[in-house]
Amino acid sequence: MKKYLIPALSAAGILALSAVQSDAREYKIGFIGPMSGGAAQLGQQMERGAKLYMKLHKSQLGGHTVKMIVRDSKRPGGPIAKAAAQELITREKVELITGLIFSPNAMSIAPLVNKSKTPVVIMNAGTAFIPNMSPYMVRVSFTMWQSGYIMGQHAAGKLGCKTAVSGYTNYPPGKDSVAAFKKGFESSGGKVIDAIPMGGPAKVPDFTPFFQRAKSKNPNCMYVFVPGGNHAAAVAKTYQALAMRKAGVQLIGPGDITQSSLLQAMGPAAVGVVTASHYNMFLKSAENQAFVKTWQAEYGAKSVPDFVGVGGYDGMAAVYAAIKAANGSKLTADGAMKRLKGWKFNSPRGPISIDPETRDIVQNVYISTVRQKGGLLVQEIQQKFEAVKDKCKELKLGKCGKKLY
Amino acid sequence: MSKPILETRDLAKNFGALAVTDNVNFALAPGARHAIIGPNGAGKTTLINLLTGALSPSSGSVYLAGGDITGMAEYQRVKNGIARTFQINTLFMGLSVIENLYLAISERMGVATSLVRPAGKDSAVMEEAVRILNILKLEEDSLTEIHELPYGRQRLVEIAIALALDPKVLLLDEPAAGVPTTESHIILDAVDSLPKDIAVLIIEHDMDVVFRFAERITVLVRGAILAEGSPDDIAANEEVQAVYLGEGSHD
Amino acid sequence: MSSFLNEISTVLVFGLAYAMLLFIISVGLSITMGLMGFANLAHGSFAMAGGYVTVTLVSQMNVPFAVALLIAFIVVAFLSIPFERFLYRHLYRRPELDQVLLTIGLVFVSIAGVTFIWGPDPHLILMPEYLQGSINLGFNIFPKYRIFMIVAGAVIVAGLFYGLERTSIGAKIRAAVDNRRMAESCGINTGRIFTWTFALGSGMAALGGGLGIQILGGIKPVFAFEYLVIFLIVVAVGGLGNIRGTFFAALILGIIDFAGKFYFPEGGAFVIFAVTILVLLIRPQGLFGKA
Amino acid sequence: MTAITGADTAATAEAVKFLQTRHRFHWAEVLPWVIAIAVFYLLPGYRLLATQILVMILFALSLDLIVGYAGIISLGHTAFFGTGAYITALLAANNIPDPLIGLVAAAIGAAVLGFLSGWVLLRTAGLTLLVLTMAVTIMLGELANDFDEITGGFDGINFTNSEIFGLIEIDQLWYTSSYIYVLVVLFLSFLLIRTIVHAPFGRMLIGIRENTKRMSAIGTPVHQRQVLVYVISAAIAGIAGALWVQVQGNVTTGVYAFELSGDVLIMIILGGTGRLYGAFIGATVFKILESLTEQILGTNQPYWQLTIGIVLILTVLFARRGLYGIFEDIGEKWKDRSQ
Repeated sequence: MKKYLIPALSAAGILALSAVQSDAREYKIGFIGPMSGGAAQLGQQMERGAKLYMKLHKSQLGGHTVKMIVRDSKRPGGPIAKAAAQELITREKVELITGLIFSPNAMSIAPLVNKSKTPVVIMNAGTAFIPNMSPYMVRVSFTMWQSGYIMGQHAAGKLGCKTAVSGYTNYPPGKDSVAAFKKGFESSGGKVIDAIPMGGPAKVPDFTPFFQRAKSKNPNCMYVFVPGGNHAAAVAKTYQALAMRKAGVQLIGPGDITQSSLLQAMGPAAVGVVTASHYNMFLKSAENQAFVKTWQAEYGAKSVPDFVGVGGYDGMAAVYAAIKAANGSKLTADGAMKRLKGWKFNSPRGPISIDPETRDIVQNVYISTVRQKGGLLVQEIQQKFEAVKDKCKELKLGKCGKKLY
Repeated sequence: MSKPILETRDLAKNFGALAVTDNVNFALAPGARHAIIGPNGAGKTTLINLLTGALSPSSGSVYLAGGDITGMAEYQRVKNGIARTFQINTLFMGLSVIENLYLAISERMGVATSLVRPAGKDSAVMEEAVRILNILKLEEDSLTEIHELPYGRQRLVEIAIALALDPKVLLLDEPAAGVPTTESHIILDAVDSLPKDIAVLIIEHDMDVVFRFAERITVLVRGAILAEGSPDDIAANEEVQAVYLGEGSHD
Repeated sequence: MSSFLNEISTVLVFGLAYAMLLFIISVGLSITMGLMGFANLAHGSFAMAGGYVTVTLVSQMNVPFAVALLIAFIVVAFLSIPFERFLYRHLYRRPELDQVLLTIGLVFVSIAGVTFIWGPDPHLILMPEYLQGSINLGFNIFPKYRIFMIVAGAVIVAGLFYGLERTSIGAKIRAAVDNRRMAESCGINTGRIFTWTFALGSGMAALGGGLGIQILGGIKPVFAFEYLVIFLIVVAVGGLGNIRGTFFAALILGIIDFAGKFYFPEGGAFVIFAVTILVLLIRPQGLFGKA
Repeated sequence: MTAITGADTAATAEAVKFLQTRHRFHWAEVLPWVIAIAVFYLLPGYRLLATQILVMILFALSLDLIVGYAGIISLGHTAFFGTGAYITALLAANNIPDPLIGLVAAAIGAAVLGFLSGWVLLRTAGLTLLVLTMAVTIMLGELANDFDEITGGFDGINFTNSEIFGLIEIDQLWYTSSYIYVLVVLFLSFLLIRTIVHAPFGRMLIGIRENTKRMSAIGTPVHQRQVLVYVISAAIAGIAGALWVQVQGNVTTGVYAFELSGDVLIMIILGGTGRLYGAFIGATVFKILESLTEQILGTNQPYWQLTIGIVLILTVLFARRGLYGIFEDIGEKWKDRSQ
């Protein structure tokens, strides 16, 4: 008799346990990012940001849990990310997709999520028109126009540049960024005299011929967009090697070229570079200082968060908000969008919100300069623009003014 | 002598400053049994290559049945009736004997580019392949891959392929080269039994072979013709003896 | 006028520096292919090995840059000997396809190996003082390193030509490239010549790998694959086994590549391939190759 | 079987019979298709991977025609794959979304490119040919990047196919109809390729592979024939490229990636060249190994490169006829034992 008792009891125990957990739901979400290859460092930043938020806010969901399945998008192109999304949706049955470093990654999955009605929270990809491709996409990172347009105005104004040359990695965010810069720069009286495409994002080229060409045009400013990571590290080096500062050319760009996590490695080459960005680790706010501190407690003093890490952190905050709103029931695209339109959050980068019209981010943009301070490089904030919306959609330029699904 | 089937006029080939073929005027009669002899480096194989079109001449011309074929590509010359064997076996080593023949015959019969019907279903090609196998007594080795055959048998396949092309002119480049003397009679018997309407030009080192086979002999020295005539004339020619036979004894 | 001079001198100096690098790395590949008839796609891996040896010596052991280059040359040259003896030699008479695949396999393994040891990111080195900054040549200003690259390249080229044209071992190598059978019948031990030539070529590649760190934006695992195409192009355009041809091919392609990117940044990367196709269609054996 | 006059000895009769029956189907040839159908029902979560494998098999088959049969080594076969892909995508993006028209156009376009490039490139051989095929592919990739107004550049073109015969949608989420569509195209293409290689044309290709010098000496215009098979192979590669992008709904310049040329060459070597089923085995093993390595060992370290590198080296040194060769040997041994 006894030997039947134990299994019977434990079976009852399992029943009882599952009864308790029946209202505690596990939400499976998919995370797509470059976890290998040349951009692995970016994938790691984003994942760290997301996981840090998850760790700090475990209790926020009232017993529900989140399981994040990470898939590698490897290269900046679309197809691998799209395949990853397909498998996440059909094989892993995830209820939401997030991550997405490169713009083509995000663009390629739009038709899939439109069909499966899977909500997407974009943690990085900055090409302006992306949210127009799907009604189920929300972006918490940035748009290239936010930094590019403001940098253009600032260059023509405060920096006093009359002429500029732009150099960009030849893919959507690059074109976006230089278009934004041109618009801002020329609307404030400057003139862009040359725009140099500097190869694709797949591998880091030798920038020398392109920078040398820029130098030969004798501009006051050179505006450079390259994706973060290895590309960014090479920009300052080339600028210095060709003695362009001595030749009177000021290097400016979006925050991608002074990524906080790479700044120290760039060395003295980066001193004096002026960028426009929604985040760098040197922001003085209490939220940010606490954020950097927890980050380093978690990942070691050698690791510092940059705009990609913050994108991951804030993105996960949005995901949690949507899950909390679903409260135990299935996470639907409509439900998630309803919650996230107009969502507000006190981010390490300052207050952010999602524009309910465009499902795109509204945030502060900071102009900063790299300075040497006690053997370390820091970014000094010169100017702050508050609650900046995406200019491209405001002006309804090209694809920014169209519904693309 | 009737109108020649194959003829060269002032044929010359230079490799840099070196004249390998030096103004050769040479004619091959229909159905002839003709040999070219000469010491090593006399340019015999080069002459064959010029005749087949594997090489193009520096100057001069080649005529087949009276028509100028100097500018004609090698494969076109084959289709017009010139077949050859190689001094060093040049066969499809990984294929069986019957498939070696199949390739030659399907090309000759113009079915080699047929895309649909299975190869084995073409009875005309198959029958011709079997016929050639029978002529050269290669039946037992039909399905043997070439690289598994002894060298002597491989030499027979060289001749079989050439024969399968139904040539008017057959150029044999040292057909018994590399074959042990005890087995060379098999090759020579095969050469002897070649159809009489084919003009055969043979390059050979072995004087016994030459005198057994040839009705006419051309002696080539340093790319130029030294003498030409019947076997008896050549045997009696003092110049030939001095230049060729004297040197030949080194071999 | 002065801006014209400025542009021309820019293209020539930067192009020449790149050309020297291309030659130093490619010449070994050319010899391997011409002399041994071996399609060694793993040549870039030997160059990469040289780069990593240099990085490690300079950054972690504070060895002077020039000494590190010399050590990289010697280490890789010796390391390459067992590859030739125990792996490549078996494939000399095998079809090109087998050679291509074996060496692609080696490339993959080498990429994986260096990633395990050094990680996926590019490694740069701090150049010695005398190579930092730029130099004013009167008509234009250039980074010192590019000028150094040209001078170092010229010295190496001169040494190589002298060695091949004026020494007995050079004569033997040339004989073996021209006609292996003839060389063997003259009593030259071609097996040993192969080994030493292979080691020399790999060592040169390693030297190039070290010199290229600064020019190619650091040394990284994908180096072995990314630059292979350009090395192969240099060899093919120059003519297999032809050292003079390799030199001129490197010169032409190096300068054209820089000029293409400088003048047509939107389409510059494809100029070099178009030139290659054009040259090889007119002369399939390469500029200086034998027909 | 037709009787052949003169095949009187046992040996010739056997040889004739062998040639007459060689093209017949063996029962084991049904296996790949049974497996493909089983995968569809049993592993629905893996249909995307399976679809990719099917396309790669077709691509590998096209390459096997020139490498395994005609002995032309190319490191630039993505030139045709990519061209087929772009033609299909551009048609679909410009109001000709019918997938079947896309396939035909891709085949024709790739064939034209095959003719133009083959006519000039195939005058060369060996290393020069290797470099030229590679250069053409990379150049096309660069051109596609440069003309980004047409090709969409790095981010490519997104497009929608219309329904097949106006009925069946090529489904990009669940890969039901997509899988079947690709399987059917592969099956039909395979029948075509199988017929070609067993026809005199296929035997002629083997002759060119074995000995071009001898081929000229039996009257074969070698260059013309090489161009012809190059064109056929290009057309099939074009179809593979078209399928690849049709089931994805987008195309990027990645379809011209030189690495893909290397991968597909590795697939047929791994499987065994010049034997059709080598392409099936090679492509399947390659893609599964790739996927497994990533899933088990992770992608943060280059385990995949290490795996494939070692597999390649071992194949070249110890299994020159590829995995299919190993199966053949086992089959032979088994036969010997049972006799």
